[in-house]
Amino acid sequence: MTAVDDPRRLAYIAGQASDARVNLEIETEGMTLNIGPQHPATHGTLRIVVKLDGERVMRAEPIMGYMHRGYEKLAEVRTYPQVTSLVNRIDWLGSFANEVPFILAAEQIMGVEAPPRAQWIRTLLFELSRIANVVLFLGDMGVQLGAVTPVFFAFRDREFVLNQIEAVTGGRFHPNFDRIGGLKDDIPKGWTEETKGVLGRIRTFCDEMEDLVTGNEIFQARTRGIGVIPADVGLAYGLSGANIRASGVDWDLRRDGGIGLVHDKLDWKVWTHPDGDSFARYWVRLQEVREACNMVEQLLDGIPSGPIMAKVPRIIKVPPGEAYVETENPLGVMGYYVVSKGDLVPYRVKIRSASFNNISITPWLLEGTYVPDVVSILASLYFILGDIDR
Amino acid sequence: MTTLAALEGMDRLSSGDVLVAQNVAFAIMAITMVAAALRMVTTRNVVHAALYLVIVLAGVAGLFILLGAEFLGVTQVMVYIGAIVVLFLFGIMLTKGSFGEDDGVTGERRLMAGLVGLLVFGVMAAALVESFADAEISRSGPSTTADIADSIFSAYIVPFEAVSVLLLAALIGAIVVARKD
Amino acid sequence: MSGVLTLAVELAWWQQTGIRAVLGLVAVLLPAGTLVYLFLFKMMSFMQSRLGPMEAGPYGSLQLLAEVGKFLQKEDIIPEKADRIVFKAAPFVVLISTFLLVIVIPAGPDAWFIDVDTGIFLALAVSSISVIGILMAGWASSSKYSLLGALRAAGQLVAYELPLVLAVIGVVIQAGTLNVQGIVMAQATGEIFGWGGIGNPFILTQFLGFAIFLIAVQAELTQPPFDMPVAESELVTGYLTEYSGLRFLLFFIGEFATAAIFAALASTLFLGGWYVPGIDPTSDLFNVIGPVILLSKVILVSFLIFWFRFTYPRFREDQLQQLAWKVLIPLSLANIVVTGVLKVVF
Amino acid sequence: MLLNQFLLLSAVLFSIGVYGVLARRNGVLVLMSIELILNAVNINLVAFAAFRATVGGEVFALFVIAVAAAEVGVGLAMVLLLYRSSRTIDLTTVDRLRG
Repeated sequence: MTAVDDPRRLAYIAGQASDARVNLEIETEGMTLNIGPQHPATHGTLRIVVKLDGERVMRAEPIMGYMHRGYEKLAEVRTYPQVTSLVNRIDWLGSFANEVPFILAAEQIMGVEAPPRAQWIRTLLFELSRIANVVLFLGDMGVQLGAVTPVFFAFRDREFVLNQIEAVTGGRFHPNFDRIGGLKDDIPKGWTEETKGVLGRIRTFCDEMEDLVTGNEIFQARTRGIGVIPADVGLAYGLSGANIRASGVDWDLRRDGGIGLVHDKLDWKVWTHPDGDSFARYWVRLQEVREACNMVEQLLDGIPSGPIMAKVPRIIKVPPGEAYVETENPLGVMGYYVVSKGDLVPYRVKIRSASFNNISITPWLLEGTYVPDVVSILASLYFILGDIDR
Repeated sequence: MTTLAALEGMDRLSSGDVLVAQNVAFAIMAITMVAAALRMVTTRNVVHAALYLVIVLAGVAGLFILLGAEFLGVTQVMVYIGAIVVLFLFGIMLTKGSFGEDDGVTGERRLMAGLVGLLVFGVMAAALVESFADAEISRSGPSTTADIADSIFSAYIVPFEAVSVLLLAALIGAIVVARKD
Repeated sequence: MSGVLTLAVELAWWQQTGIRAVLGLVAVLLPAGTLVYLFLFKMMSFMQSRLGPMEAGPYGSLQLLAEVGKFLQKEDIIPEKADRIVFKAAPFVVLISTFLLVIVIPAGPDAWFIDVDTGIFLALAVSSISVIGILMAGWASSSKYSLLGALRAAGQLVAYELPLVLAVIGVVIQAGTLNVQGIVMAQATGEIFGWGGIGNPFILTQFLGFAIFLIAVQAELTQPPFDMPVAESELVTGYLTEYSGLRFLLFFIGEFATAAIFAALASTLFLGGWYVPGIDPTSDLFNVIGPVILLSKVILVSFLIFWFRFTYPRFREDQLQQLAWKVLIPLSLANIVVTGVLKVVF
Repeated sequence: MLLNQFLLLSAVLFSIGVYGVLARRNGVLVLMSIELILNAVNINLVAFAAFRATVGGEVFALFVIAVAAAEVGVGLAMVLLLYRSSRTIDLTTVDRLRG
């Protein structure tokens, strides 16, 4: 990882590169490549401006906001129950998990607590959406590295998880199921057995990925030692989730934070990897899917009976106050800072989404890598555009 | 069987027809080559010049085959078109900034160069017409790869070894010269 | 094929040429179409647990025609800043290389297009013409992705030309000829320790050469794991990025036809070409069944090629060059030395 | 076929190459013109080989091709070096060693 620190050289490169005419740009000395906003590797509209010397990246700058939808502002004119239908769409692959921290924050201000059964089902859906989310990553990483087959396996098996989520919530992508004080509905009959079958499929899928992807020499050559994030740098940039656990930081809010969810009642393990490279991030996520399967199994076996809604008024007015709640979402730490002035609508909502922080390390991380590694590193950081731009 | 023999054999052309066919082929190739060569030395776009060079080189390969030097024609395609021109294009595209257009040919230089070129051609043409007025190429059969191999490894073994050393030296030299530090 | 024709009826020169041109088209398009349908559409789909095209014709067998129709209808877009002539000519340069390649491959003792002394050398030489076309396409598109893709392609094709040629040299030493027909005959009439039951397909003695040849072919075709020039997740589609409609189709045909032809070359050099054991290699029967045998061998070899294509992720540029220069070329040189020594000894 | 057909064509290409070498200032274009000259020579060699029905000329043409490959490799490396040190490949500027 060599950095160009001579400012004159940088200035020259920038000057060469910023010229819009292709004729002047293509020199061995420097060239600007706009990866995105429309590019197959950015799964959306992220734009990364990389300045190249040959195929080596001299500088990389992510430019965000092409998909900014202003959810923080929109939330100020929505009633509390309505906000969940907005925040659903932040990380669209694991949308139920987005609702949880917001609802928990609102419950905290109101001083309400969901009944145990609701908490268990919440945790259950929380982990299922983690599986639905990360399984796609496991396949997609292959596509970014040129292997097309894994992603089809991922889509095939993810479908079953989505079916289970749909069976409970009625929505495949945007369940909008969480309520202040509990959940909208109970789980349907026979759902437990079906879900156990699905878990078997996901476990088989994980084994397949181990064979097809992590065991592959080329995959290892492309990911081992590439995009290494030391633990201190990762923490300094505010990385979270599997990205920081892959750097050896043993930090998981499901174990260390936890209010409102029942992870502490389960027997599970936080996976870390000492290397901090792209391979470690892939590996940690693969283990987390397996661990999530274990958790879902225990949750299915241990659901207590009882009501699924606490006593809350029909029209929810949150008393004045403020709360910040964060949970360990599929992409990393997601937090909501909710300020209430006692209205039907929140006074202010600040969303801390995981991908925004995860992607902000790219200028540091991409410097000195090669163009193909840019793609593999971006893929291994695993961001969702909605989670960056909100 | 070689190309020429194949042409004669499989198409059942009489030898006179073959001669006409050869002359027509020569004319087409010669005109194309001269036109491409002229464009190559006059065009202002370096990439276009390299592409015109490809046409000339392909024509030369065609002439070789016409003259019965089949192995040489194929080598021409492989080395010149497959390697040398690719090297040119590679170099041009890697450093396009200043390689793009060549507009530095001043009028005076062009005039002088043209005169020199014409003079060279005039002298050579006069000498050639004088010396080989009606000499016919009447080769009995095309040369085979085995013939060439035989003479390389017997009569021309010393130049062959010298060329091998030269290639190695050029390889090392090019790396040393082009290295960044 | 003219050999057959001369046996049957006397045809005028222009008639023969016409027939040969048509047969050349068939020889390029038929295997290419077969590969696209069989592997790209069906095998890939089955490996990815889906069905692939099913609507057009039984089991989607007419999907190819539908695709061609689709491409023909599309607008032929030329970028504003492109070098128009070079941009337009590039796909044809690639196709020229493909069509020149197909003519050296024999499909029977008398079924050939040209039967030249330097056969296999000619094939390897003309296969390198496509690099020019790719560089033209990448440069003329005036797009950075295209240019990067073209430069990557050129670097890769030049690097893998070498192991490709060196792998063939082992076969040439063993057969004692550059002539493709001669190589087939050498395998058909060869003997294994005095036993001539199945001839002597060179895959037995030149297994290393076969493996190196297949790897180099994979790289020459820019297929995964060597598809950096068209890497869709990095360079969009490399030098193809700005192409659409007919011109893209030409590149596409060129790619798959070349895949078929390289597979045919591999089966001719290492698997005995149009020959199957049990029939006299000079028999006229081979002029009829030879093309079928060759096609089935082509399908066999391309199954390997496409299997790798659908399974592996792609290398990085420097890893690719390392593989070529540090592994394949030394191995193939060693193969040549060993083959040469054994040839002299036995 | 007349021998002079080939020799005159070769003379034309040679003269065009000479013009190119003299008139061009771009290093790469000069190298290309040199290639043109070498090819003209090759045509000569092969034509005489065919005329005399020997292979000596062809062998020498092969050597010329090999030498040309070496020449282009080193030549382009030098042009790149020139470009890197002086940001131009205009050959008329390469006279700084003078005086």
